[in-house]
Amino acid sequence: MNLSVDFCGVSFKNPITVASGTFGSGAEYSEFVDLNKLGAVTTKGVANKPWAGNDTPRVCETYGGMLNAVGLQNPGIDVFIKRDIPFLKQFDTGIIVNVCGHSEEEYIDVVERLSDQDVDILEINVSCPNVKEGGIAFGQKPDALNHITKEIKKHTNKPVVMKLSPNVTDIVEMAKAAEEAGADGLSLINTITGMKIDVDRRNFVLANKTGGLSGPAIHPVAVRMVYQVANSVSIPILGMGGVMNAYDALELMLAGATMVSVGTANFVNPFATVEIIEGIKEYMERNNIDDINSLIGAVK
Amino acid sequence: MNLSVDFCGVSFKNPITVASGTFGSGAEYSEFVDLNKLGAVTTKGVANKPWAGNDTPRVCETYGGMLNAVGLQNPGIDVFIKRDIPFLKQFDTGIIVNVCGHSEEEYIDVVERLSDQDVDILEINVSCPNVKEGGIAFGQKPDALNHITKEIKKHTNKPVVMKLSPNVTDIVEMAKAAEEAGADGLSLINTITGMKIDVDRRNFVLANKTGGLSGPAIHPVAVRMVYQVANSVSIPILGMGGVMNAYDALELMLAGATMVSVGTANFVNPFATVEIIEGIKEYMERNNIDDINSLIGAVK
Amino acid sequence: MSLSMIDGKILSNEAISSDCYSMMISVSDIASLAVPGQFVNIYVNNESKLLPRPISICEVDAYKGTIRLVYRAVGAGTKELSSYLEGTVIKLLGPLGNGYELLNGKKAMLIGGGIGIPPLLELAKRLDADKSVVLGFRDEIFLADEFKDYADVYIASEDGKTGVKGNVIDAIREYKLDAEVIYACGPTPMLRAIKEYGLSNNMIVQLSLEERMACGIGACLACVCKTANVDDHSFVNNSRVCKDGPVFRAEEVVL
Amino acid sequence: MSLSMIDGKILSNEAISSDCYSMMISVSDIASLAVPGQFVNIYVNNESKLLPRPISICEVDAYKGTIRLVYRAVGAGTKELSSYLEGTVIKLLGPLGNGYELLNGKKAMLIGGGIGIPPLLELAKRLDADKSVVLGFRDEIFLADEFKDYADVYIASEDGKTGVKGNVIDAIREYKLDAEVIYACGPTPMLRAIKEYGLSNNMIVQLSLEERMACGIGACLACVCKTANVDDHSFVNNSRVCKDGPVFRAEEVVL
Repeated sequence: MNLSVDFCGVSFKNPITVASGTFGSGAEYSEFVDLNKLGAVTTKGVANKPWAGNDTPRVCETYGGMLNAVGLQNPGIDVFIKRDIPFLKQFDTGIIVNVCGHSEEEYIDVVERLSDQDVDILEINVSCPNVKEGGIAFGQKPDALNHITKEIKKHTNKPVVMKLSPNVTDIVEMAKAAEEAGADGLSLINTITGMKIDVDRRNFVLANKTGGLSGPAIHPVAVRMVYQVANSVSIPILGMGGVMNAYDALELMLAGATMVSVGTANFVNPFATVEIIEGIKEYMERNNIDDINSLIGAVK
Repeated sequence: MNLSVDFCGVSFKNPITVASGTFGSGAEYSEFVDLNKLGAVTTKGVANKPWAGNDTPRVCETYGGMLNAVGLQNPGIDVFIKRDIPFLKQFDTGIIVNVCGHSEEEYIDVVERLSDQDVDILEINVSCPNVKEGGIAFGQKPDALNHITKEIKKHTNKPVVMKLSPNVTDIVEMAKAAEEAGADGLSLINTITGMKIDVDRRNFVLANKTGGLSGPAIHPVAVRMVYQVANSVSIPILGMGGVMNAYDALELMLAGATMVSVGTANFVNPFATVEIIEGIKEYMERNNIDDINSLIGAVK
Repeated sequence: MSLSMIDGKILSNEAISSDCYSMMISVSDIASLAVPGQFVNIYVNNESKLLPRPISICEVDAYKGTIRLVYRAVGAGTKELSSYLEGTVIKLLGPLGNGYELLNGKKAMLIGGGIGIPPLLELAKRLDADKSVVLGFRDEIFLADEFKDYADVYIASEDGKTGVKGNVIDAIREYKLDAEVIYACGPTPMLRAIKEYGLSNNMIVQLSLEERMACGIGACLACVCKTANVDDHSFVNNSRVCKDGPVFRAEEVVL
Repeated sequence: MSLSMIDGKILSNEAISSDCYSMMISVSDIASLAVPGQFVNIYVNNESKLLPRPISICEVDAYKGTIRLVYRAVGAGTKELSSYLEGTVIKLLGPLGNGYELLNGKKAMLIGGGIGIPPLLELAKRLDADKSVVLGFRDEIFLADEFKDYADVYIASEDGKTGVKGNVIDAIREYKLDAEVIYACGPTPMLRAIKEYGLSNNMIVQLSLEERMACGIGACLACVCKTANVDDHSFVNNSRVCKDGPVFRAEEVVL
């Protein structure tokens, strides 16, 4: 049985990785999960300098989901290169580095620093809803997305995956804008902007007022957007959004994703990633499927 | 204790109505619910002629939600005027008529027919994601929304509420476009477009492939959009999206909604509407709130 | 305001085949009203699953206040249902829909396919007529023995291990069965064949349809079927399976 | 890969005040490791609620393999928890976080406010030092009697019905209490006051903080607190309450 997939010209032992920000750089989860079993670890967004993130509370629970407004707290690229990449290189797993920035210059700074590092793919976060300046500004306008993608491509030889926001009228228009600019792949969906109000205290639950909605609640939106994008562009997709189990992951692959990220599920069950990989194997055995690649985009 | 609210110049005994399409014209639910207790009944979308709707399956369940692609099956305005309005006039409740159409002419045809009818408000559905032509085309572009709103306003003296789609990049831009055109109020959010794939059968679950996601899964998105819109326009809001209980309804009111629609919850519990009204009363008693109007938009 | 959502207590819930379960529920308000061919909405105790499960009623004991459901544990909701132990309390709404019209005295054939078989059991008990029962299975047989107290039972199986190899129409022809009225429930291809067979033989044919539902009470227009004539709800040749059915005369519906 | 998610069986779960509950759980893998000030993640049996509930450990019996949690049923998750009957099985992860550093032999004051009181009970049992316990309540008193076996107990209540009217600092002053080390847990305003009081009196002050968490293991960066110095995870003066805490030295954190 073949579980390995090619994504942006890189081979991964299986299609399962984690959603940026839910798994740190893998150190904490390595107490639960054998990282060698994952197709790749996608790391927490890293900027050119340390970011302190938002005030607390940064998270809350919603029905079948959660809101987060962590605001991309991260130690910056220096620590990341010195500490997190060496940590991950101890394991036989792919490395997808999520990159964030406030401005074009900041993104370019990070991707340049990563160009000579032994990492597989850069996932560019232009869709975080929790950062005031930059970020999302690039992810909701096709022109801006096209421009930043082109600039980033000029400054790195690593495969570049643009992470798209679902908070748009037309996800296909965004996907095409990134493809035209030379993106090697797309990852979608980032979180959907939401809000929770504490009715008893009559106040916002999150310090940031709004946060990004994730979890199984949004999975049908992810399936729809992956399907629409997969049928409109020819670059591969890293699908994500509310994947809790193997069937959820398979839905995204059947809709057109080459790889799948597991995010909020890590909080619900620290073993979610490895259980999902096992579940996919069982499904393939039960259905006599030899090669997982035959499932990618199989539902038209 | 005062539960009555003024919405678009009409007084309603309480802020609770139902989401169009989840309650028919009230006849079926009248076996469970005393319609006299509702602030208003919002009726299933009605067009100028009967619509057959989409093929089946039209619905499926998702985690904490459901997808529907009914496609606005309705008997047309003639039957509606002859059968459904007289049925509802037996009860002491408001009547909000949801209007759908494929084209400007069809919308105008319906609103003109309703102008001399004894109904309170027209809610214009320009955001149904399940109808191929018309409908959503008006609900995702500010110019188109502005135009159709102006045209509809020219042809009726009834208060006009434009029902907004959440499937947009900037809900505030849409709200302002409707306000500028003379809309008396806004209702939001309609469903979020989603998709479900049957992994075992490797096919779409819905005949229409995509459907509209509703239920508590999307409630945080509704709260966010109601809050953003309430703080950007001066016309009142009928809030909806995943309201399952009194606290969910109160969240939308605290975010800025004057009235609240209960939708998917009717399927989960046919008595949801009256239980929500009772829950709101209990909350007001517990918190010594005399007038529900003091809660509208109270969280800034 | 005559209907209400009722708590039912599960008295037993056991597998009767590799994926079919038989559940006995104590719920007298439903047992006192239910007729063959009606269904109940079951609200499972799992907050991720919002919609009720419409499940046909297999047997009714109005005196004991119980109903019996025989269901296939195939989706997440019914699998959840199959895990419930004796004593578990579930919410129900019902009885819902229109059952079979019992044409007593007219020679009857009850035809069931797969998980469409259960509602015919209560019908077999109540129908006062000369009757035969034809049951179609893919492979594994279930519930068939329970019909033997009320009628002769003829079986078709796709794998041919039990009864006639083939479908219910093959069995009808093999055993040269005849009737004035057909009462049927099963998958759409079977119902389509029965409709054609029955109408071409001038029989009265009653078919119980299945469709994905949301409200279960006729409001949401999810579970429509195509009809030969304009329906009297939306006037668009769409009847509501939950409210106008699930049992229809064959000539009324387009399959 | 040393940690795992474990099933725990609820041995008892009873109200000890109008909204506080005491739950005894049989879960030997956690009981054998837990130290005072640590917490467990509890995964409730309700599919609409995804995130674990972090709850501090009130008592540990490594020999019996049990832990005791005392929690306030205030949100939907903890209300759900309060409904669980004896015998219910729940999933747990733990023990998590860093507990108090037990400075045996140094005169100690254990200061708890409201639902911050429970973790001090195991500490009171294990700490080998001359110690006093100061507990602050809004109105209703709970758990206070259970400390009396281990130390003198001083109470402050906002309504003044029990002990000193006011807060824990008022009680400390009223009773002229003194110590070399403060071990505290409670609401942030109380911790802020204790920090100021303790540091200005040259005491060693250990504070247990609370913040909304998601993962509970230090990965998601949801539950940070501001720190005086650059933290060694993100280098931005933010420590992770779940992983670096919940117990911090007072001088380390900005409250």
